[in-house]
Amino acid sequence: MATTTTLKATDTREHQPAVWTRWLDLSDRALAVLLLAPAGLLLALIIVYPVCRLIYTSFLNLSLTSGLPAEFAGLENYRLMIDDPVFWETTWNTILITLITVPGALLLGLALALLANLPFRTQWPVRLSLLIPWALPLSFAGLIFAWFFHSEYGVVNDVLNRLGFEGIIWFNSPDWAFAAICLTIIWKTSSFMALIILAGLQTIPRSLYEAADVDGAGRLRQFFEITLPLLKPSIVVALIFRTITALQTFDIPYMMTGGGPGTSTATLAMYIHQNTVSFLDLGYGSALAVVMFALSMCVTAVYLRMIRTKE
Amino acid sequence: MSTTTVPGSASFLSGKPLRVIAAGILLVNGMFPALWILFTSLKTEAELTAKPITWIPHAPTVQNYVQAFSDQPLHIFLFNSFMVALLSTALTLFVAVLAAYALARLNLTYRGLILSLIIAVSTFPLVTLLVPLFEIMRALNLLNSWTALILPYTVLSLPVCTLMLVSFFEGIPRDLENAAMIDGCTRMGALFKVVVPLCAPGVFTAGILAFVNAWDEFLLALSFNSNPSLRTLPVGIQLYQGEFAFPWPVISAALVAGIVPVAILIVIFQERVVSGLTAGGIKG
Amino acid sequence: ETALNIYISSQHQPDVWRKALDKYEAANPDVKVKIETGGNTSEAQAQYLNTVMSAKDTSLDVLILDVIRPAQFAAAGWTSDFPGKDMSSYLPAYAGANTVDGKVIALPAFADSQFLYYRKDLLEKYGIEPPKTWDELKVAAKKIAEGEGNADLQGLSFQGKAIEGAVCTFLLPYWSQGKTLTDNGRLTFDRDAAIKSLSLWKAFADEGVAKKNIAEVGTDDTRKEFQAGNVIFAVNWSYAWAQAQGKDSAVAGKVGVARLPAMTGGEQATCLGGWEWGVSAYSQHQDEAKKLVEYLSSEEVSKFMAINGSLLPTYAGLYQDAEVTKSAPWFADALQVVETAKPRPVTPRYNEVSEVIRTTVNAVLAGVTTPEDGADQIGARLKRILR
Amino acid sequence: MAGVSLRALDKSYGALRIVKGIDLEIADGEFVVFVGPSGCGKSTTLRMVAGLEAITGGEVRIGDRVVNRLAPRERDIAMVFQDYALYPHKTVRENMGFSLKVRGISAGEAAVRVDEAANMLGISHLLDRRPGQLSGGQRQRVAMGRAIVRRPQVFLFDEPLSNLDAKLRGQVRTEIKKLHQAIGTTIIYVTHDQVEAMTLADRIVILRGGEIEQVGTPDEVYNRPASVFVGGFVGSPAMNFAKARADGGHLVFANGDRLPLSAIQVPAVDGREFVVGIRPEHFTANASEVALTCHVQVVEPLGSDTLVHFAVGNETLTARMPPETRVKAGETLKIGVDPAKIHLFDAATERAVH
Amino acid sequence: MAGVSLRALDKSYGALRIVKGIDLEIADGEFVVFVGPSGCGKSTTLRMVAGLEAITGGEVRIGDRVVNRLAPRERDIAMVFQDYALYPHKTVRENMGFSLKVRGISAGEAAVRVDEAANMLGISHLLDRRPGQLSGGQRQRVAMGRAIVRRPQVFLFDEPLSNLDAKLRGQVRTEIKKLHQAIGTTIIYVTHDQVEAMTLADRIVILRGGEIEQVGTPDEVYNRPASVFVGGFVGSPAMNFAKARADGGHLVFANGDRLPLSAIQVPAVDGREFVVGIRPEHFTANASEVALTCHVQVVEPLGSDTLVHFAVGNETLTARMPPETRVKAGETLKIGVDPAKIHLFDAATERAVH
Ligand SMILES: Nc1ncnc2c1ncn2[C@@H]1O[C@H](COP(=O)(O)OP(=O)(O)OP(=O)(O)O)[C@@H](O)[C@H]1O
Ligand SMILES: Nc1ncnc2c1ncn2[C@@H]1O[C@H](COP(=O)(O)OP(=O)(O)OP(=O)(O)O)[C@@H](O)[C@H]1O
Ligand SMILES: [Mg+2]
Ligand SMILES: [Mg+2]
Repeated sequence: MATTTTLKATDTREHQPAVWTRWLDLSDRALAVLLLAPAGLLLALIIVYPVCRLIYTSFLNLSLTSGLPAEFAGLENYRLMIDDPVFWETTWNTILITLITVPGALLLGLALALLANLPFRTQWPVRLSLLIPWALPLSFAGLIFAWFFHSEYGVVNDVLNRLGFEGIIWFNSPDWAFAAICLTIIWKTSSFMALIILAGLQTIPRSLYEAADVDGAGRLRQFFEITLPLLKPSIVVALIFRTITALQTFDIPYMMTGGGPGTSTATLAMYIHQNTVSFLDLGYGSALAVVMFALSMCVTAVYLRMIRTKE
Repeated sequence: MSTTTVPGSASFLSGKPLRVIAAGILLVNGMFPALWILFTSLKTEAELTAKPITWIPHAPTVQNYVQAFSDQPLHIFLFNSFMVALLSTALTLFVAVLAAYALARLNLTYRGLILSLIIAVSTFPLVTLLVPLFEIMRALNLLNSWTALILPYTVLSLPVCTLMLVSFFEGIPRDLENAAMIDGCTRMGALFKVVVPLCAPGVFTAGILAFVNAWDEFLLALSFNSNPSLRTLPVGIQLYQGEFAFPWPVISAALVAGIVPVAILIVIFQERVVSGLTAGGIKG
Repeated sequence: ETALNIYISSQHQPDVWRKALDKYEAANPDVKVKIETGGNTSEAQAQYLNTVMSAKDTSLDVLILDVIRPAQFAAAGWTSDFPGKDMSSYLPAYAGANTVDGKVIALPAFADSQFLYYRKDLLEKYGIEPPKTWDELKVAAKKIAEGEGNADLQGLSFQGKAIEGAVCTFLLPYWSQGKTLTDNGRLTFDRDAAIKSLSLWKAFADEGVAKKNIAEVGTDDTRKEFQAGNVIFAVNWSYAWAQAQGKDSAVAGKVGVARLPAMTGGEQATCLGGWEWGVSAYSQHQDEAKKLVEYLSSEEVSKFMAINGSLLPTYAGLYQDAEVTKSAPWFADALQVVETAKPRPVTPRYNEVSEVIRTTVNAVLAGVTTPEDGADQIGARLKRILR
Repeated sequence: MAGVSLRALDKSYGALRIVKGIDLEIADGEFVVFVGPSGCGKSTTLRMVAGLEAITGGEVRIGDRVVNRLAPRERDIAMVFQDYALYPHKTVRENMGFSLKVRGISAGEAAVRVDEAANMLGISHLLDRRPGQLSGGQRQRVAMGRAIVRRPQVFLFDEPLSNLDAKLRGQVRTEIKKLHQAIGTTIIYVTHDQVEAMTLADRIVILRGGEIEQVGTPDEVYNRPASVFVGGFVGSPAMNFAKARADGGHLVFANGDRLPLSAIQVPAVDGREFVVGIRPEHFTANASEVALTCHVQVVEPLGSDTLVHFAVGNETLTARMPPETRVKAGETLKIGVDPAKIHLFDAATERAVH
Repeated sequence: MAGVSLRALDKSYGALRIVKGIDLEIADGEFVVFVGPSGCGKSTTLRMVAGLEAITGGEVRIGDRVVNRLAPRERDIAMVFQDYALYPHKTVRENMGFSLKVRGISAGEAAVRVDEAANMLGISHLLDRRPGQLSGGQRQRVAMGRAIVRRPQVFLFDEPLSNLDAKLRGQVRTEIKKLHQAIGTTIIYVTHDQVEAMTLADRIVILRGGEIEQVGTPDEVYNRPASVFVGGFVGSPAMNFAKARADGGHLVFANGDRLPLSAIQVPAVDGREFVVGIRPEHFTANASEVALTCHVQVVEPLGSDTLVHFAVGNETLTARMPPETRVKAGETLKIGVDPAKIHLFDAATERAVH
């Protein structure tokens, strides 16, 4: 154990921090400005100008197929939306997809994260299977699942048949098509949720579970009383971005059904894409985008309030 | 943190059977589609339309891979994707770490507002910003360069990474950072030498998110880099199809070739992220 | 020295075009042409060009355009026209497809159209001639299916998915009744013809001649199934030929092509495809670019591409050309088909027209809408678009 | 309530054997205090009893059940953790009430018990704060409170008072004693504080490197230490040790000072080597006939006592003297020893000689 | 090296004022110990000196610089945190060497210093472990080691020894004292341990609710406590207090026992109310003429001493008696008091009366 070594009395002045690093000890405010600057600059460069252009365009009557020059149209584009049934249908579809897939992905993601957090001896297959769905490019995920749900060559119907059920012609019915899309989205995005939640799970100290165990809390109780509250920040982050991306749902329905049958599975983002890229009606497309942005902002605001009440 | 073996509560309910079931669920959920693509890539087109459908290829062939690599310069696509994703991930993490630290630790007055702004940015669908972005890239003379993709990809992942890191940084006891500052670190030193390593699982996750976001992106890559030698994988894979033809087996082979590097990367990195690091540092 | 940038979609064999361009460069030493390739599908290509052209980018001089796009590009002011260009030497349908408001917007690059592919062996086995009408086809299909007793053998495969091909699906019987959709950009929609057209297809599915899931069948699905030997008759574009005769094909040597059938009492019609050459309005070398386009759409190049790239020529005469038929013997049969091909409506808002038709066709085939409602919807929505 | 018994209890981390076959029977209602040097395995043993650490070998019984494979919550124990392990997202009240809520005790009853415990620990005014807003000592008291609101079969306390000031510690100690007397629950208590160990324990267990060195009542452990280690470990300031050799009925120290062996009643062959243990309080200033010659090195006035550190030969000894003692560093003087209070250990085995 | 001075130092959390205008001059090389009840603001004050907590009011000087606005690293201090704050991802060696590495000290030199400190603290064998694999006391020693490998201008120690056993604590305490004597660095030290406070301090600062109650040498604080609070806080077991009234040259206790005022040399008007403070060690078993009648309630043998808790009227007092004392709970007896050792406080102000 302790031996009696005495520290030598060397009274050399210690190396002081070099003078040139003084600026690193800025006041909080100056430091904050400095730290936020790169993010701010990037966002300004890549987003602010384009967005201003977008908002400006939304007030123009600018359809490249009309052959007419752009002219200021005030709120005309926004007014048009009101009696555009496709706008309402796609918006409704978008909201429905959001309402179904966000909680769905959250639950599946949470479950996957909890499973993946079990003490496996070899970790990598678990991590890998958690990440693969996320690493599959979105557009191809749509194609692959369209194929899975194919009524003849799809593996889903194959499994159904093997289990003794009749195969379903998924894309012949709006409801089944919608279901197939939602399932695909949930599968694809749950790994994003799981990833964020898993990272959150790993920062919860084990000693808290020990304390709860001694306190008599069972697994379920521990989950609700410790895991979930401590995961809240991670979950909110995941939810915010999942919701925003859900509102922007595009690739998967685009690839799986192209919005069909009819327009029954088309989303707002698809409609925007159609108007801007396909119909070249930039004015109207921009107005739609602005509406979608407003929608996302509302949702974000709600979530942010959730974060704030935490403090 | 219960990644090491098994004391206390962990040992009783997460016994072997549960772990086996869990592993099964995870593997099927995650791997099935990937495996399906792998199997497809080994099938001939004829087998694809055979009925009833086959799961495991009857006569596996590597022909599709040969074709995938000979029809298009797949290795160039892979290299471009990899570099662009890697660089933009590095940039994203750097910028996000700085911003997240400011938001998590500096008691800013407008914290809520800044957070909202950062999130607001990600609520614009990229499609709608394509043309102005193209103009910016052209003005900066960046068209047909990695940078043209790295910058927007960084912005694409920045909000989610920042927000995530904020919540992680808030979970690190301030005293650890304090100790580092007493030990002679600047705030930034404390951030990079203590806080960031301690948040490794979070930083890793953020990195994966950024990487995959960049790895997957199609639209910008298609629009900004028309030079064939700068094409990324998602754009490249589209080239296997014709106006009408969609050769699934070859495309599957290309997809497999695209997934494998990411998978390897994940496997390598996850070994490095030792979880459970925050144990024992602090009383409380 | 002028450097021209020419945009080709990479599915269109840029390496073969390169050879044609090399010749041009040899003949015009002061011009250097660079090929730029982009997204493969018509859609990816449109996506790319939309971005570049919206940004008024000057980097592209010559563009290859899907046959449905010239009107749209002209309206957006993205292309320069060819004043006074005489289009009569081309296949007649291309004059219509490339002329908007009397202005020639683009010149044909190569031709394409939909054909009726059929199983020569089966038809011979049952002693059936290629059908001239859809009704005949139905009868023939049923007869063969019964005879073969193969549950997997479909009578007819066509495109019911909500893709561009579905527009042609709709137009084939519609045109066959002698009706047009637009005339000089004005709507000439005929509700009854539309109902008949939609009912025809729906009946195929309902009667089991086509698959129940026809609403999820895309162009390449048709090809694959035909190639796998699961289909007696198929509606498809020319690209399917080479593959159906390829070594992976189960039907190599058993394939015949014919004109698409007509409605009973109507005339046979088919859908025109193919691609066109346009000159970017933002090009800084207008004259050189136009000169290049003239060359690229010349008979010489058309023949070169037919021989070396198996692309259908845009000049009627080339279909009988000995050199051409030597390398692609089936072109001899193709002429009669291509000659009856009609262009889809030429309007700047074609994309919207297309969207309306294809989603409706898809909805009708999926059983979500009746043919009558579908026709009404098409009528109403087209009216709004083309007002 | 129930007793606890440890049988051949073993714990290894990989190749590192931390706890080496501990055997101990703790009677129902007994108050057992574990002491031992830092890192000797006290917390580990406690955690094995609690079920938080997998048992490598041996068995733990609580009452008449072998609990080796039971989950902590099935063992009906309460524990104060050395590092507190408070729930950061719960208020102090919620932290303390959690176990009651979990066990389905009515909110009213729970509130009463929490208030009672908070009162006793002097943290009533902190009930609505979160752990992050508390000082070290306050956190420790919350951890303590969380354990005592329960009425388990066994209490496990891991240094529950180490961050408290002397006054508060005295108070809480008294409260714990009262609590034990009132409800008679079995308690296993780890501490480094001599006073706590001596006053609270029915029996003290001295651990050393994962093994039990001695088990006994406080009196036994203090007055009849089984080994040099125990002698040196129990008591503050620690017992002094000096080498000596038996020689002609006397113990002869290195500096030549002699102590008559007769007074110690230990028969010793001449030449046998001993370690002589003398507690600091058994030195006296007035040098009687039995005395050591010593050089004063450091004098530490503690207020209530004065510690005099002095050298005998090249060994440093410490004497506890009355506060009014006026000796100075550097002096040489004779310090008296009561031969009856001397402990003798065999120099080779370091075990006590009786 | 440098002194530290605190001028009107203030700290509030929102409306909660935690530190209330502390004024203190600490000379260069002085060893100052802060004591005070849990939650009184000791850690907070230390953290303000370190620059870890924003200063709400007043100023801190180190040497002749006002450091209010300097970053911690520029203040050239080392600190041991109450909650250790070890870097969980670094080994013990890296934890200890980190500050040296950051300050650009060569690896060789750093290794020497780390080994030296580890040796002194008895943790040489743990250098390659991570904090998660250490026991509580081991972690505390690592935290201690991390501070002392540096040679800063000022050391700040926040209860650095609270998790160590008595023996080790004594050793490390001695080492700290030696360290201080050798290098003479200014030290501010927070502790709850009486012995540490008394033996280490040049001056002791007693804090109470964010204010300084008394500053003085250990001797002053122990023998001339300025108030009931200080008297009760310093010393273990704590000073006893009993109410008494001056009456005819005597102090009359509640139970009627009388003490001659003459011995105390305090002039007192009849009827004045006092709080009488008597330290446990100033009671004697043999009842002289000055004695209190008392009922023994609890007897606690500590080994080195025996604590006798007894009631005088309805107040409970504690006497420290020699271990051989044989009194039993329930007895009534007379316990002598040395009147010269008595402390008198005004009953109303609770300040000492001289
Ligand atoms: N963030 C905070 N918000 C509100 N009150 C706080 C906060 N942090 C500390 N306090 C309070 O400030 C007071 C002083 O705390 P400090 O840690 O300085 O006490 P201390 O004297 O070190 O006590 P101990 O001896 O228990 O460690 C305590 O009452 C504590 O509850
Ligand atoms: N995960 C681990 N891996 C390896 N050794 C460990 C681990 N955890 C603890 N130890 C070691 O086990 C020994 C016993 O630890 P334990 O916590 O039981 O000590 P303790 O007696 O409670 O000490 P203290 O009084 O300092 O709290 C220590 O030496 C410690 O270093
Ligand atoms: Mg311990
Ligand atoms: Mg403190």
